[in-house]
Amino acid sequence: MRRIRAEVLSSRNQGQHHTMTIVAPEIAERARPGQFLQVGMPADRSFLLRRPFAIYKASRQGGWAGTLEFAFGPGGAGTDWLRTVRAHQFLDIIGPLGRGFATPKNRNVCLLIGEGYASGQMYFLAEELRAKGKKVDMIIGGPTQEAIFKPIEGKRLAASVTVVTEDGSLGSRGTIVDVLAAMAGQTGAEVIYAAGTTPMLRAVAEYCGQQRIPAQVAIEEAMACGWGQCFTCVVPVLRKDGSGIDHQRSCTDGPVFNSSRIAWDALVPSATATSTGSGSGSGSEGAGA
Amino acid sequence: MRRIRAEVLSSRNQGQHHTMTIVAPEIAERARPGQFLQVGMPADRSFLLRRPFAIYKASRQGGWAGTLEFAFGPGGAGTDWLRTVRAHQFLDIIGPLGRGFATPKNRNVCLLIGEGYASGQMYFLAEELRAKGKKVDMIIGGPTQEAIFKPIEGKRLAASVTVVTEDGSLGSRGTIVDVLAAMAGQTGAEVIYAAGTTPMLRAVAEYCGQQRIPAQVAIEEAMACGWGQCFTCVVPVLRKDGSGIDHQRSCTDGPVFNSSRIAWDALVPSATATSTGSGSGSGSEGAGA
Amino acid sequence: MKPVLDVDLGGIPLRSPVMAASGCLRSIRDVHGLVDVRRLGAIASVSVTAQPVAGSAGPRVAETPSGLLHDTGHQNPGLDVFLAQELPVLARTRVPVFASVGGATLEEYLRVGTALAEAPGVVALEVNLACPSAERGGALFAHRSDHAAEVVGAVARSTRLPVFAKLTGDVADIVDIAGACIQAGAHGLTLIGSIPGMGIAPASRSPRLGAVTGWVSGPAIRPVAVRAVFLVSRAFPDVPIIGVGGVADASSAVEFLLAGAWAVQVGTAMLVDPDAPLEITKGIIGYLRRHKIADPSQLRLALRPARPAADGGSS
Amino acid sequence: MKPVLDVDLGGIPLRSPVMAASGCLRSIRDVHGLVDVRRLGAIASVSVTAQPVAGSAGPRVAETPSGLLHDTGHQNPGLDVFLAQELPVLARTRVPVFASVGGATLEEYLRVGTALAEAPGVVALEVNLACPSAERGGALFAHRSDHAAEVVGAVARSTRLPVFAKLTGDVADIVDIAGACIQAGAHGLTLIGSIPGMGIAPASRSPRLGAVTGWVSGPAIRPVAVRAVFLVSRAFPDVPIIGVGGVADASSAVEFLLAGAWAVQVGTAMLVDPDAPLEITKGIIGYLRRHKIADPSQLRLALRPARPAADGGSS
Ligand SMILES: Cc1cc2nc3c(=O)[nH]c(=O)nc-3n(C[C@H](O)[C@H](O)[C@H](O)COP(=O)(O)OP(=O)(O)OC[C@H]3O[C@@H](n4cnc5c(N)ncnc54)[C@H](O)[C@@H]3O)c2cc1C
Ligand SMILES: Cc1cc2nc3c(=O)[nH]c(=O)nc-3n(C[C@H](O)[C@H](O)[C@H](O)COP(=O)(O)OP(=O)(O)OC[C@H]3O[C@@H](n4cnc5c(N)ncnc54)[C@H](O)[C@@H]3O)c2cc1C
Ligand SMILES: Cc1cc2nc3c(=O)[nH]c(=O)nc-3n(C[C@H](O)[C@H](O)[C@H](O)COP(=O)(O)O)c2cc1C
Ligand SMILES: Cc1cc2nc3c(=O)[nH]c(=O)nc-3n(C[C@H](O)[C@H](O)[C@H](O)COP(=O)(O)O)c2cc1C
Ligand code: FES
Ligand code: FES
Repeated sequence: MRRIRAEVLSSRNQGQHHTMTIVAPEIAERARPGQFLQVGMPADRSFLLRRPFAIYKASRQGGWAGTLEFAFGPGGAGTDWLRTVRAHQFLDIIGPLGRGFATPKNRNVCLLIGEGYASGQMYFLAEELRAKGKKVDMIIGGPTQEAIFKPIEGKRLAASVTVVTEDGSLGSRGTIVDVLAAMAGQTGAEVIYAAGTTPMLRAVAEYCGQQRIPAQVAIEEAMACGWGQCFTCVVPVLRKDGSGIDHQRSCTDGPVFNSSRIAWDALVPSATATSTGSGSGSGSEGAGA
Repeated sequence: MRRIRAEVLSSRNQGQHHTMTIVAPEIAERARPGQFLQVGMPADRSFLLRRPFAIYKASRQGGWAGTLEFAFGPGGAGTDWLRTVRAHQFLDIIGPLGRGFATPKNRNVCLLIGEGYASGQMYFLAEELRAKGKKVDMIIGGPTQEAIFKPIEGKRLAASVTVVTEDGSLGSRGTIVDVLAAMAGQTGAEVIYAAGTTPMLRAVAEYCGQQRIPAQVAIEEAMACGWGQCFTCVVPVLRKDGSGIDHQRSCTDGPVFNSSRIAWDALVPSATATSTGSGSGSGSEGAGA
Repeated sequence: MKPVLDVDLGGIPLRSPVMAASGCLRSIRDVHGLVDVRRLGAIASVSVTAQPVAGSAGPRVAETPSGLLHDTGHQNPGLDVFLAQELPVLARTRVPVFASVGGATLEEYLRVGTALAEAPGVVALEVNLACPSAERGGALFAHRSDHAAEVVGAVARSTRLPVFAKLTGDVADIVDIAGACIQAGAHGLTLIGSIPGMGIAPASRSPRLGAVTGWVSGPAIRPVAVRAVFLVSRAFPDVPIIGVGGVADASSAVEFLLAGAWAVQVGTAMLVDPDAPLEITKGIIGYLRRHKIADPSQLRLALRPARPAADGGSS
Repeated sequence: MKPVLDVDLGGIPLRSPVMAASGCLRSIRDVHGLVDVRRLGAIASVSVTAQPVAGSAGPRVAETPSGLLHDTGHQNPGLDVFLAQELPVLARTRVPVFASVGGATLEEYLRVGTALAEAPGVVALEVNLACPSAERGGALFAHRSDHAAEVVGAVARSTRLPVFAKLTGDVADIVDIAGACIQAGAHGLTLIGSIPGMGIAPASRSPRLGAVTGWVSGPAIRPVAVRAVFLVSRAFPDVPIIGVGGVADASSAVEFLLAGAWAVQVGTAMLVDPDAPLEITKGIIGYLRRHKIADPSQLRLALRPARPAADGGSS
């Protein structure tokens, strides 16, 4: 983990998304799919926190050796600023952060799921899995065609890519969850990886739990530091002995978690069932709404 | 008084100083020497307040008709940002604000004193006085040659210009106060105008008081609004009946004050005499140091 | 659906929930061309005392991160001049005036309050409890529930106009103090005044304000103010609350309304941007329309639980 | 003149006045390559309770203007795990540890305090009084001078280590509470913890934190903290005060030292910028050199009056 001043090589708008390539050999060297960067905001702003972005490409050889790419969708003040940063300016970067996706030893058929910009890190993962000789299929989705991030990359990397949009503007109409069972069956998925919104991840986790397919999900939680110090980025994780939950740091113990370990009820309501309520602690002042 | 979105025509570094020309016909039309602008800061910064700058030029005819100029020296966060604003970008401007310098009816020999960037508004005043047929002489000063703002403008506008720098790098070595008595005598000044740091203004006021020369000084006080609402920008002014002081708004009742009206002891320590102490109110909590 | 902006603060109808905060819109004759005053829901006047107050020495304002540090030392022209010269100008705008009552003693509050309550244009009194008590070594009335309630109760009993108690944010238990004021007869609460603070300039090594310490306002204090509104409105859902402290845009105004405020006041943001109240008003309309909410008062009931409970909050 | 950085907090020598604030440097094994921990004057540990605390539901952090709103619900591993696993890692850095003591009852504070005081590497206890009392309906100990003093006194009597009382900024009279703690046996004070706040997201209409309300830290609260340090240090000039709340750069650290702090802690700024403590340390050295001041403790006496008094402040 390093903090560097990284030169921006290119900064490109691509529809709804924006991609940035930065020179960061120390980080590119070691970065793994699922890991992320913390990008510093400029001084004198009213917003202080670094913004976390998943690494979408880390080039270790060839003309782009030593560069990293990340991508982001429409957002708030921080990403608005980031969009104005031009080539040859510098970013304040900490990375690579967190634990990436684990690659299975004995499972060779992988289904990768990416929603919106989160497809980016799935392309990175696809590349790594392919290099290890795994079979990779993908589902990528989003509300509209605009929200689908670089489907062409998926086509290049995966045996099959299923695109779904809620409005049907690209691929088939529907959600990732709608096509999940069919695609898992069709591809014979032995392991599933997913990144995207938390409700989608929960739905994937529930399906994988029923089907006993191991799944790894990349969680996005608001975070203050990103490097393990503040315990603000926690995810509720079931204790192994079943005695309750622990709050683990998604920045350091995650952001990738084994989906069966997450105490989903304490994180996000279920789309399919009525929530059994939150099992986690209450406010510091008993001021709950 | 108007609030406008003003296009920047030019933004120029000139040594220590920076000058900006903006398109503001509504304001240029009415602006008078001594008046100022309140320049809005960009959104999302940690610093909120507009920055006040004296108007240094207001062009009403010719090729530059409808433009305004202001100038600033080295400063803090706000001026640092302002320096980065380029031609064809826009500034959020309120102006013209405050009361400008009054022009005497029966006094025809004027001595104008400007320190650092504050010379700018004196050139504007010189132009106006000249147009009214007055004789204008100037003293302009600052710590170093770098701090002297556009002495050439003074030469163009005034019968004589005396330049003083503390290190002697331009003009004679010394301070404005050092040459004041000599220049006032030499030019036969009937009225004195001054803008610059408060200790200098006080020294000018004391000299003018002794010599019974009427003087008008432009005070710079920290201000929240600039348009008369908050009473944060006040200057202690002696009541006419001698019964004490009133706090008048420098943004609206000033920034130009008759120097004999100001309760200087409550504003700034005297350089020449020991202060008789502040006559004004105390802290809101009795927490005085 | 076309949302309306009208609100009713328990019998005080306002055409908009966006008011000018006390001490931040003092000189209507100088706003010409900058603020369309008639679009304001109401104007809270500067806090008035019985005698004129010259106020504190400058500097009176400094910047803090996302805030202002200020102290005017309660400068005001005193009751007589205010009634004769300043209030009539406010009243002429036809915008409802909340007359702010200051004081150093119970007697002074009473005297000022009863006089202001009689004046034309005044629809309510706002009792500014962030005043130092002359009889208690400068302790602020707002700092103790008994002191606050005593003043508010006396003023409320002396007039038929509704009385709002304006509290400060620097107290351990604002619900307790608010409750005491309501019990004593307050019609509503204004939450919160600025919070105490201080700044020192390293270069000069001196306090940034002439008054040494002062008051912090602006967006920096917004989370403190939102919490105060939330806690008090949960405890007293039927009592009109005016939220104030860092309202800077429509989104922050909506934050207060969701927290439980019946209306909001804008101070610092208007000083910086005279259009702020109008922009906020327009933005609230837009928000109501997008969220299909009929009027601002509905927002008080529209707060959802925090994630992950019930119907989720990440939308 | 070459200034030195060493400070002495009344018998506790530190090599630098810049410390890590409690709860903001919790996992030394994860700082490798980011923070040169050995350049810190001291590290305040996270507040430890007798039993493990799972803490509050997420989200646990949100932005406020120039600040953070956070609530971890006091998540900590509990005394036993802290002593066995976390404290030894802190101690191994050789940086003096201020062990932060939490609790919900007097007995818990005492039990945790005495155990931490025995542990290697701990040079002082910092009693975090921003904990809700289990016996008083969740009122914070820091909110009343008698409650605060009771806890601090008991812990101080139970150990020979110096005890710092860490107070909150949301009190009407911090000098009163500080005085009670000193009287009860506090060696020093840490001023201040975060201040309570809340945020609501208009888009989702839900509180920004899982805990609904939380704590504001960062530059936004700096003026509140500087004032607390100033008032308390004026009242108790011989009592070591650690200033905390929005220290973000050398200039803000110097602001606290001029206000009367003997040392400062950095929390939020370090989370955002791991180099902050080191940059601040370098900047203090530069400031001392430029102002020809021998060491940080001299700054306590270097505050000048506000303008316009005496020697002027506009330089
Ligand atoms: C591990 C991880 C990886 C991520 N990868 C990507 C990515 O590759 N591309 C991308 O576009 N986004 C990604 N996100 C989300 C990204 O961090 C937010 O889009 C971004 O922080 C929004 O900042 P903003 O200033 O534009 O929005 P604002 O709404 O102004 O942000 C306000 C605060 O909330 C936080 N925040 C807002 N949205 C999120 C979110 N979804 N998750 C966590 N914190 C949030 C911000 O960091 C900031 O602290 C990732 C988040 C995490 C935790
Ligand atoms: C009526 C008037 C006319 C002025 N004319 C000019 C001019 O023509 N050229 C010029 O360079 N400067 C002028 N000043 C001073 C100018 O306002 C400050 O230089 C500027 O505000 C500094 O902003 P900053 O962000 O760079 O500094 P910072 O130190 O970051 O400012 C912090 C705060 O202090 C205020 N402040 C700082 N210095 C001053 C000051 N000297 N007077 C009042 N407020 C101050 C700022 O406005 C801001 O609110 C004038 C001030 C006034 C009141
Ligand atoms: C310059 C100034 C003067 C103020 N004067 C008063 C006053 O006279 N009476 C009062 O109750 N509040 C006064 N306030 C406090 C405001 O009414 C308001 O409560 C506070 O500033 C927080 O709101 P804001 O963040 O929108 O400014 C004043 C605030 C400022 C900035
Ligand atoms: C994430 C986080 C966790 C904290 N945990 C503790 C804690 O356990 N005990 C404590 O006394 N203070 C805790 N604090 C408060 C800080 O120690 C500090 O007093 C406060 O954040 C103000 O300083 P800052 O503005 O530099 O962050 C915590 C602050 C943050 C941001
Ligand atoms: S963000 Fe600080 S521990 Fe994860
Ligand atoms: S700056 Fe607000 S009244 Fe002058």
